[in-house]
Amino acid sequence: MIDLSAINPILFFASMMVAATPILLAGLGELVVERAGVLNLGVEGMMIVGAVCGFIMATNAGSAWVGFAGAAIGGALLSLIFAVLTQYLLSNQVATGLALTLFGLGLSASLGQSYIGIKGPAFPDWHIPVLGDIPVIGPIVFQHDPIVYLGLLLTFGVWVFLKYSRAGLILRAVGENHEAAHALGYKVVRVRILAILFGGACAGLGGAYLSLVRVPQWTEGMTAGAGWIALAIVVFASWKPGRLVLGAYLFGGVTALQLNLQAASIPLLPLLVLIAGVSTAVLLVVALFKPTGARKSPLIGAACAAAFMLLCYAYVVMGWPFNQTLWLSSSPYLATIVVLVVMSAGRAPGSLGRIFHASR
Amino acid sequence: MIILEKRPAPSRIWTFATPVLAVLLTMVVGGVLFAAMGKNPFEVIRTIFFDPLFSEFAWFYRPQLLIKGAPLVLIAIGLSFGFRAGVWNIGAEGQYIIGALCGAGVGLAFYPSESVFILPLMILAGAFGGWAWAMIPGVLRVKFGTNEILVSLMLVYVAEQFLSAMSLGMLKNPEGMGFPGSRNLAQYPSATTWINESLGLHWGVVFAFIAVIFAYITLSRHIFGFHVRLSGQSPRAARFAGVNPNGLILTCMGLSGGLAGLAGLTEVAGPSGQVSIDFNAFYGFTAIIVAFLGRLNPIGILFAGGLMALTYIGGDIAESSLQLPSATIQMLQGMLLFFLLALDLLTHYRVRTKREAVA
Amino acid sequence: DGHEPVKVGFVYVGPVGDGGWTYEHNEGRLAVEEAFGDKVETVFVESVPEGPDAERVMTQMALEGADLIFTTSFGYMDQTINVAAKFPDVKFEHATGYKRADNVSTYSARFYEGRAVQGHIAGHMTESNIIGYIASFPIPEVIRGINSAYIHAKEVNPDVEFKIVWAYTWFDPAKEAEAANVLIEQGADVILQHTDSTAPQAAAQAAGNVVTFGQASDMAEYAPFPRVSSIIDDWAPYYVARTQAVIDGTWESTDTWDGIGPGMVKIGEITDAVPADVKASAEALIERLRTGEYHAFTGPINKQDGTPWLAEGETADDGTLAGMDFYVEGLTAEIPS
Amino acid sequence: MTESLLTLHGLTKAYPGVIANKDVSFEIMPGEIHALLGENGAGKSTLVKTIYGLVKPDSGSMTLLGRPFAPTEPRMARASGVAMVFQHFSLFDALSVAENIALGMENPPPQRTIAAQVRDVSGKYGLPLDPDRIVGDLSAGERQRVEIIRCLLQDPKLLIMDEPTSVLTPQEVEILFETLRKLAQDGTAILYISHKLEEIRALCENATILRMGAVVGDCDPRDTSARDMAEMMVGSVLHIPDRAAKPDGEVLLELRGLTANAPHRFGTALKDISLTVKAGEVFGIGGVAGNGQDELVAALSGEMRTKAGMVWLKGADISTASVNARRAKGLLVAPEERMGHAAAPDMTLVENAVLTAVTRKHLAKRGFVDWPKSRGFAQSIIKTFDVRTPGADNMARSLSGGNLQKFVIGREVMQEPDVLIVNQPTWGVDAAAAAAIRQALLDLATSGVAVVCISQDLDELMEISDTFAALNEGRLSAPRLAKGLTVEEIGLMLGGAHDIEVAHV
Ligand SMILES: Nc1ncnc2c1ncn2[C@@H]1O[C@H](COP(=O)(O)OP(=O)(O)OP(=O)(O)O)[C@@H](O)[C@H]1O
Ligand SMILES: Nc1ncnc2c1ncn2[C@@H]1O[C@H](COP(=O)(O)OP(=O)(O)OP(=O)(O)O)[C@@H](O)[C@H]1O
Ligand SMILES: [Mg+2]
Ligand SMILES: [Mg+2]
Repeated sequence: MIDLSAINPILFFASMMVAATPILLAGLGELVVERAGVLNLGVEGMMIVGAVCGFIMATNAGSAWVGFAGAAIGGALLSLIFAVLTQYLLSNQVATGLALTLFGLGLSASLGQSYIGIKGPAFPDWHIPVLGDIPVIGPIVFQHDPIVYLGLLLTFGVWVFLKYSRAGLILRAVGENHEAAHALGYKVVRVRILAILFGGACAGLGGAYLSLVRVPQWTEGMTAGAGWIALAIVVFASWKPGRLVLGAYLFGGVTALQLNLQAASIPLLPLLVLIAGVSTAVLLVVALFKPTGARKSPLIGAACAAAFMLLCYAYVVMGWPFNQTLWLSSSPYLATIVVLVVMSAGRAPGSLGRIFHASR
Repeated sequence: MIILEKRPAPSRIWTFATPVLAVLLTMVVGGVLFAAMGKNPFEVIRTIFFDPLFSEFAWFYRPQLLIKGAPLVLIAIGLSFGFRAGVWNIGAEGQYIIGALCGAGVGLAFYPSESVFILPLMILAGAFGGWAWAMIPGVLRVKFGTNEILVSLMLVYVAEQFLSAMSLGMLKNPEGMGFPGSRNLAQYPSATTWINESLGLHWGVVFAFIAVIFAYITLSRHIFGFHVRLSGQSPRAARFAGVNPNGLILTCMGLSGGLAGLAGLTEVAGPSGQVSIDFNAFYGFTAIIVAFLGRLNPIGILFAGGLMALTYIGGDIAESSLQLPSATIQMLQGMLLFFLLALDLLTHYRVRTKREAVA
Repeated sequence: DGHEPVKVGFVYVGPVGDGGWTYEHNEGRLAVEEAFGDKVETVFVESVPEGPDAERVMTQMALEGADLIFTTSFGYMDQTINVAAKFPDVKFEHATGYKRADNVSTYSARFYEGRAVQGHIAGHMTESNIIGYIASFPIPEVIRGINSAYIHAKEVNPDVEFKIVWAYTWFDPAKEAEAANVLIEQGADVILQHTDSTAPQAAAQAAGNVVTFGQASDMAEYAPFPRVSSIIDDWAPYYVARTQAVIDGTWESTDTWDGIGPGMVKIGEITDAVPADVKASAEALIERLRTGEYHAFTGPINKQDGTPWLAEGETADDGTLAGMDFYVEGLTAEIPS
Repeated sequence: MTESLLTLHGLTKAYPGVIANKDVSFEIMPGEIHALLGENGAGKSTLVKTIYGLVKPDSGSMTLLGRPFAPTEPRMARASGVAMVFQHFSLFDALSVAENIALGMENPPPQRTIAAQVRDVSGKYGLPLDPDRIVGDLSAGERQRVEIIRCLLQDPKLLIMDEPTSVLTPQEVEILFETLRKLAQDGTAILYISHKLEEIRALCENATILRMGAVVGDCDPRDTSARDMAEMMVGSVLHIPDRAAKPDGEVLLELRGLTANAPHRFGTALKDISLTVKAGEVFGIGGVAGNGQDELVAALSGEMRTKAGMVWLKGADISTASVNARRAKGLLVAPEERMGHAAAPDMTLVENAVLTAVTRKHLAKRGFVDWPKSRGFAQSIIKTFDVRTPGADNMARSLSGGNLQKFVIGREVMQEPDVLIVNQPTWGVDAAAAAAIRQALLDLATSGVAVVCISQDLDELMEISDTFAALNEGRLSAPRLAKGLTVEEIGLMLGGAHDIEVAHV
């Protein structure tokens, strides 16, 4: 009934890793910022400034690496505005972040005016020796450009930093309860500014990945909402680096999948019937293995899935009008919502978004 | 050394002085920027900030300020209730779209019959659409504790897909040669939201002013407004005062969604005229900025909406008459926001310089 | 010679830096400046949303003395008509629309003629017999392009299969890159696109052996391979001619739908990556289209469901083409509705 | 003659509108347990924050072990051997005990070493604590231990404690005092702030008394009566609450087997609580924080709804009635936490008056708040209860804790309740204010109101209650007549309260 053979899983997973990288990088920066207790909604603005700075530096220096360095600096410089406004001038973080996005979009367009239509320097993939030749795993994991690995490495680094380092502990403390951290003598504002700059640099890298690797070209507005997705996956990840990777891959994966389904013209409704059927079965089995008292939620889940299956089936059978493309293109966002509902989001850092002012 | 002292109560004088000062600062810094670009700074500043109000063609621009500002104010008023209560609906853009689709859908369903009931029905449908779309994040938050910021944001993208699908599908103008977009509702007498086009008056403008007055009275005089403010400041105290937190979340979500939907409908059946793939123009997101610029205060929002509209219209004039790139206008707007936000400090804090104490 | 320069306004839907649709219109504007020098003054406003903003910007241009205003997006149609009614002395030119008035002309390009050439080359070049197509929105313009490309690919290669991805955007580099990658992964070795960024070119280049065509602009930076040719909107001759008409006082409301012949659609250089015989046959096709000897939609052609559309030797009429909402026989996917 | 550990010379610190410390000088000897006494807002916290480097004095100086001492940040103070337990907890809920402790140390060893040290020190001083637990899950007493152990691990020369006992059980207080005495014997000086004068008398050997920022005297608490000390603090003669009426009215409030699940993960479930309170009776409920007090108050106020038939007011079942419906019927509540629960800090006193009084005082007509009338009500509270504030339009946050508490209690009392529930009515409130509040409660009972007073201050309960019961792990002991109860009997009723680690989670 459903022919999935046109989709090559190896290539699919490989492209998922690439699609996830820009939002992973930007999300990682925002994760650190939010763990320090600051909500910077200006990710989109910092990404696009990173994209243009990276492109300008790379074309002038003829090296993509220089471009990435420039992007990190550009993103960090823009985030400095946010840092000064929110940390010294105590402005509202939500509004300042939104203003930063607006400003960043304008700034990037101004900076990039004479770089439109130019091709950037090449940035070849690494074919990692030995590992890259492993069947299946090799092409999926070990044949990418260096930034894919940089993103993963950075995530690992942030995880270690937050979990094991003293500075990471202080950062978490500042985000959790800035008054207590201040009472213990930690420099709340300084820690936050550093975190914001790191966030800006990461967002810049994410943007440059678009303009130097993914697209690669400079065009106005080219981030097209990636910054907002990065913000979403931070909450999705419950502020944990490990789950951030999961979130980025999930989003990248669903995006790639919907295009794959479209290209292979696989009908969506029968596929949904199939998925809902499988979920019903899985949930029923789960319920069977749970103690009697804990069966309620899997059973409710199974009932919902079964109802959904019937609904889709009725749709197929009755041949009612159904806009396949609409639902496919919405699927990454709907999937995010569903996952958010199913996995209860963790606890936000205690001081997130609150203004800190110490009187002495 | 500069130190900040929190004022016992926000300063009244600075509340009014900071926006003026921020605009002046933006003019100065923007002027420097324009001079650096080789433009005459005085001319540019005059074009952006004064021409829409006082130039030879002000008779045309002044009504345009209403048209441009009304949806911003209407949406921002709704959002301000939620933002005050700690309910973060940042998906007004999606509610705006769905409201417009529902309202336009009702109107188009009656085409071409004429009746005085069509417009009221459309208005109801528009508000209902926005309300319903906002209820999704609201109910998910209440039932499952799902983060409403994210869900409402994700639903913007879904709404945009719906908009594409509708303007290419169900709502497509059958006489439109296959092009996307609906019939023109502004030209359908029973459905148009225009009241007087040359005065810039349509139902959205009327609703915006009603919303401002309604919000002002509610927030300052009514117990509901008191509960909204209380919930944002101290959720526990609000519970103690008898506020049902879930009810409040749903009410605020619904109110902001409903007003956004209303804004969408009045826009689509008036100034915009038709449902088209991207008629939404970011009003929902810009309104968030307007809400904060207005300090979540109804009167403040009215002025903030007007100021934003002014920079948009003045910006377009500067673009066409002085050939300023639109990116520069965007930067100028960003700068204005930065200054407004930064100077707000003076409202809440007293700035003092203090000699370093002898240790 | 004393009298004021003619003022020409342009309303753009995107930024002039989009590298595609708006960029090409702006090239046309620059050509007008070039051609007339001091005799004209051009003004433009970019990124104008379709809706009340567009109407305001047009009015403002008219108020400030524009003599001729080009409104360069389909979505400006009703606004153009409204403003034109208020300024009977100002001439308006609306791109891709169908509503006209005494002072409103419409103009558009027969892009599908270029698509025919692309399909021809693509059908020859594909080895996997899978051609990927990145489509933007399911509107007649795009559907026409798909049909035209498919007919001419099939003509030279009966085994050819089209895989179509709807991106629902004119311009989103990241999404276009993804779509291109997906098509390549599913076996396409030729990618046609009806979206404006060069991301698909880059994806093809990275993949190594995939053929692409420039769209909306030449995308020459990816020549000679993967970009083996391109279709370019060239608005310059039209804009110059219409400005000249205003200067001469000979401007009249018209409906222009020009193709390769008058030069509104240009085929970018076919590179040496295309075998000489294919290049030759493609150039012959261009020549036949240019002279009007051949119409890109010439029967026999059936609709997708098998019902006949054009009989042997019959050519499509402009009305059907303008509102085309069906696939031709052989295409397997469905048009989203 | 030993050299003094810390000497303060003429410390002065002014805040806008108040001089928090005025020319304060005194000295602390090594191994001395030194009390710092004063009313709310007398400047005690400001003074100790100066010593800890958090507040920079406008003038004056300090010497530590004969050398000038001017810490500009807590880090410097810690390096010099000063440690501090804050009045308001300075802990991080989401972090573990060990992480919290590491944050309070200058050069912390690796987490594993800290964990070992914590076990070590907690064993030595009898303060059991698991280093791996998340602080958010701990009870108030356990959190206090985290703060103390954090200080002890640094081997401080001077340990500052700002109101450390307000959340501890008598047993825990006893353990804490043992610990402090041991520390003092080892030569650590302790600067101790508390409003509980009996504790000061039991622990301290020296006391400095502040009034309006200035030192007004010192004494040896061991041979000065609590009453004398209180009068030195206040500067006037203290009034002791007196009690006139005897409860013999009808039953106004009744709980019948009140049972409820914990409202959140860190809460306590209520188990089968039954009691009756008559008109004119003061029913005292003792027990350690975290044993269900908050939940009991929530179940009474209506913030937490219970099954039908559990809460009865004047013979009617109100278990499912809303907060305001209960108020309308005459059941009023003053919860423990003033800032953010009983009152909204960023709202004016007028608005805070409306917060609970809108129903009973008819402050709104058809939903529209009558602000002039509300202002009048707020002003009458301020006047009647002697709330020290420039005016009713000031923000609640600008009041000191004691004054805000007077306002909150006054707000409920002046609504003429039939039943009033108060939780910790005098927590952190100075002696004079506390006496005034207790008197108000007694007057209310005299006028025929049923009063339920939940408190951790047993002295307070003994002073005002007619009936006493203890709350332990969500269960209420059988009520006893308060008169004649001995400390041992109360200890038994509190039953196992010292073992609060297992008491909830
Ligand atoms: N950060 C500050 N800004 C302004 N005024 C302050 C500040 N901190 C304290 N004050 C003022 O200084 C005075 C002394 O406050 P402090 O906190 O030292 O009192 P306290 O003796 O600790 O009171 P309590 O017994 O209630 O804890 C108060 O009147 C208060 O208004
Ligand atoms: N940051 C601040 N700005 C202005 N005033 C402050 C500040 N911090 C504290 N105060 C003032 O200090 C006084 C005492 O503060 P503190 O926190 O010590 O309260 P308190 O009286 O001790 O009550 P509690 O015992 O409940 O803590 C209050 O009057 C308060 O207004
Ligand atoms: Mg205090
Ligand atoms: Mg204090």
